[in-house]
Amino acid sequence: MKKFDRRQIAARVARDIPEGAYVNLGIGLPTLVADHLPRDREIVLHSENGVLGIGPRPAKGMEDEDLINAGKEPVTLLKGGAFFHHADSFGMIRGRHLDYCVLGAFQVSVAGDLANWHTGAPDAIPAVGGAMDLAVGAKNVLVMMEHLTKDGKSKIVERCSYPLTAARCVNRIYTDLAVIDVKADGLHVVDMVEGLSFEELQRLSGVPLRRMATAA
Amino acid sequence: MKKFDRRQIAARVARDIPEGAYVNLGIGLPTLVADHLPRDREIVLHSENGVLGIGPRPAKGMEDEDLINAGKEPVTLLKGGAFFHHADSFGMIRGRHLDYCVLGAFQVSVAGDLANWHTGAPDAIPAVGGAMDLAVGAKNVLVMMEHLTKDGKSKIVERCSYPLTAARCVNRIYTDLAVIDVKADGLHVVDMVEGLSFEELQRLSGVPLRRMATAA
Amino acid sequence: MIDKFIDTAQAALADVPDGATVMIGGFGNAGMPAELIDALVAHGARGLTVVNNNAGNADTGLAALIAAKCVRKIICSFPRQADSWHFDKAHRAGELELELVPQGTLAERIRAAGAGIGAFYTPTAFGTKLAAGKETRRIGERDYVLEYPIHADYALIKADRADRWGNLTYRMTARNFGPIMAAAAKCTVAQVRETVPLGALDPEVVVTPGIFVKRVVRIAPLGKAA
Amino acid sequence: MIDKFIDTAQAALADVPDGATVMIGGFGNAGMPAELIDALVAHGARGLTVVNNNAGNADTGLAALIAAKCVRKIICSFPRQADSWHFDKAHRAGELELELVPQGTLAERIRAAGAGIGAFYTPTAFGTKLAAGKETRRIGERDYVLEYPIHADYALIKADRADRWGNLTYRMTARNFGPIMAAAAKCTVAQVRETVPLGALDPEVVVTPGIFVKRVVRIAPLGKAA
Repeated sequence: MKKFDRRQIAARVARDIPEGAYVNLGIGLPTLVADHLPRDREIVLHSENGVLGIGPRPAKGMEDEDLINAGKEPVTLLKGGAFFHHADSFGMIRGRHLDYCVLGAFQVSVAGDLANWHTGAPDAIPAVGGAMDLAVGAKNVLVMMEHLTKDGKSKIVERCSYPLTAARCVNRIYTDLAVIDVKADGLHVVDMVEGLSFEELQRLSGVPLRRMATAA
Repeated sequence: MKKFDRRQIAARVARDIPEGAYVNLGIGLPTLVADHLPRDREIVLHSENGVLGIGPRPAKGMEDEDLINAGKEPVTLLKGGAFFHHADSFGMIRGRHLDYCVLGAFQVSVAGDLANWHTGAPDAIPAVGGAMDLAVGAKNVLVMMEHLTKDGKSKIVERCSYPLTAARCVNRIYTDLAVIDVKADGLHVVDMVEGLSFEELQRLSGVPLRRMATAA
Repeated sequence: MIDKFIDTAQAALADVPDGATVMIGGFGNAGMPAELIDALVAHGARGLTVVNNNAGNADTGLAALIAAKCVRKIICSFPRQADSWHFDKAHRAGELELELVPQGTLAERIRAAGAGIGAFYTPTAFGTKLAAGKETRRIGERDYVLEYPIHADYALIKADRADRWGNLTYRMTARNFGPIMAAAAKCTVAQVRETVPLGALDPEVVVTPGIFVKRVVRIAPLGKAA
Repeated sequence: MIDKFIDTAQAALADVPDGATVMIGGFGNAGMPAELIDALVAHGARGLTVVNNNAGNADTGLAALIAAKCVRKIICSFPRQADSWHFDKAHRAGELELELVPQGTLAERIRAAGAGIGAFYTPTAFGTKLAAGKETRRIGERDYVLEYPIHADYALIKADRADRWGNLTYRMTARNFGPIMAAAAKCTVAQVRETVPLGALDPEVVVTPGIFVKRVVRIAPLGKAA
């Protein structure tokens, strides 16, 4: 079996984003998706801090501290971009105007519950940022994560043990092993990495999976 | 006794608007106040349809149908003016950012209740516009009206018989006979027209009035 | 390529079904999408719920839509005017339902729909006929009325300039309801005076980002070729 | 004559009392009113409640305000960062209260304060720890949490250009919380890169109208004379 690396997961997500989509890429891993969006599709990237139409990273020395994304990294603006304030930006999110958001996760449950903001450790100081707004607001919530924790436990779980970001919000999960849809009747495997059998994926995941009739 | 005409009432209101005030002038009679604002004071006029910094009426032939006030009359814009949308405009009103609004009225009660949008006639089709927002939102609600109805009844009443615009909202009443403050302990006469005695004003008004120690 | 330009007002409204809720921008003539309204009258969808500040004036625009018996209900703040005779007649005949809403509450309910707010408490109209039967609540030292968002299937608005992504600017007080209606409708159609190449609109100056706009029709000002 | 220009950051904040609620704009360095925060540290008011997206980074700005023990409580969405050590220390020591709010709810609560909304229902955080103990309501097919406005005594924001009426423009993503904080505070103080004569700002392009701004301080960019 050949696990996907982070770049490959990002590329797999990017493949699913259609022309004309309005998309928010979460901080961290999901930011990688931007590098893999097909160049022949116009896709409009949103960031919570009040911008639509984010372009590639600026060249070294061309950074502008007034032009950043939600991860506080310098970005550029494409032609057709626009700026707005935070309430308008989150109105866009909450008001279901974003077609997709891509988020990292600690855990996703079989019902599509998402845990990605807080480990629940008693001494941790939690930070939530825009995660709860995106999870509840985007039309399609895509999650990118490693399939297993460092000690080999499935991050896809019957019930999240970490504090929830939002309930029943995830539409599709992209991991280093598979692509899985969250549907009303359970988890459907859309895609697997080369050399991985459905039975092995089922064993590793520890929650009931279904085979998709045809891969996407 | 020399009753004030409409222009004189407007001029009396204008006298009370201080330098730097943000002011909304209601449709109709209150619009006259604009013509009487002292030229040595900078006062910023707001209109519900998304504009601050309204200037004088445009010269004949210079009207622009995209630049109007809430009464749908052509206006001009002063240097320092700004445009914004309806939700922002009413956020300004409701959020208590306007120092003054000047409204017409059918009736004002001794408690400062205002009735100015609906006669209550069973077959009337009512229209409310921004009256309720202004009455509830402006820091100071000034009312301009004739003191008496056509058949000689006081428009200042114990209790409004017309449907309310807002309760306990009026701060000061300007009529063709007097200027009256609405306070927690009742109505205080600030000013009267020449030749009118307090006793006569009291008789015409039909509700308890108090004399102000010194006129404004 | 994203291209929201569409050739005619007719084509832009071809899929409006009977019974749709349609927001119509404008305050007076400023920002009124006259040609889109004409196209809606010609299109002929029936049983519409219309959201507008007024209820039509004289014989054109929204008044013509009412006269053509396309409208079942109007949600507005200021229906009665000297020349609102088509509304007056249809309403008195019981053919046209009226939901009267204070102007600021109307704007905020539209804004709430676009921003995903489920409901909000406003001080406006507390203790008045227009709050009769509505839930109220005292918060701090003020009384409030609970109000719900107004969502729409279509928004017909008039802007000034647009690019092919649907970014819009407005002209003076013609901005009025346009930006909030654009965000509150599933399908926002903007008529504009001018279309410009992508990148021609300053990103600081875009008032309605294209995310809120589905279709853009250029309507040449009178006397200019389309 | 209306003139909101004031010479120094110190003078603009001279009346901030102990115990005030102070909103501070900015997201990252973009829109952070660094010189106003420095002046607030120097001013020395204690027991402040601070509203900001974060809880300070490294040793300057809001972090310095915390280190100087001026802050009693922080309302923010993202306190914990690699370099939020002053916040971490004070919070763990029990000297600094934290109210953690999802970023969109933070923005909407600030916006609600400026717009006179008494409370609103948001779907964000429903069913999570951050809604624990809060009132909820099902509206249509969605569940919502009731949230209240955040009002402030002062807002310290950074804008780009200003005229003497206090009209403001911003620069790119430095706009972020500025416009909504300006409307939510009793006294809004803006530091700007440039002051311009009245009439120099296009009325279509003003983002924060002067009605929301009480004081404007020009802070010359580094390397330029004040």
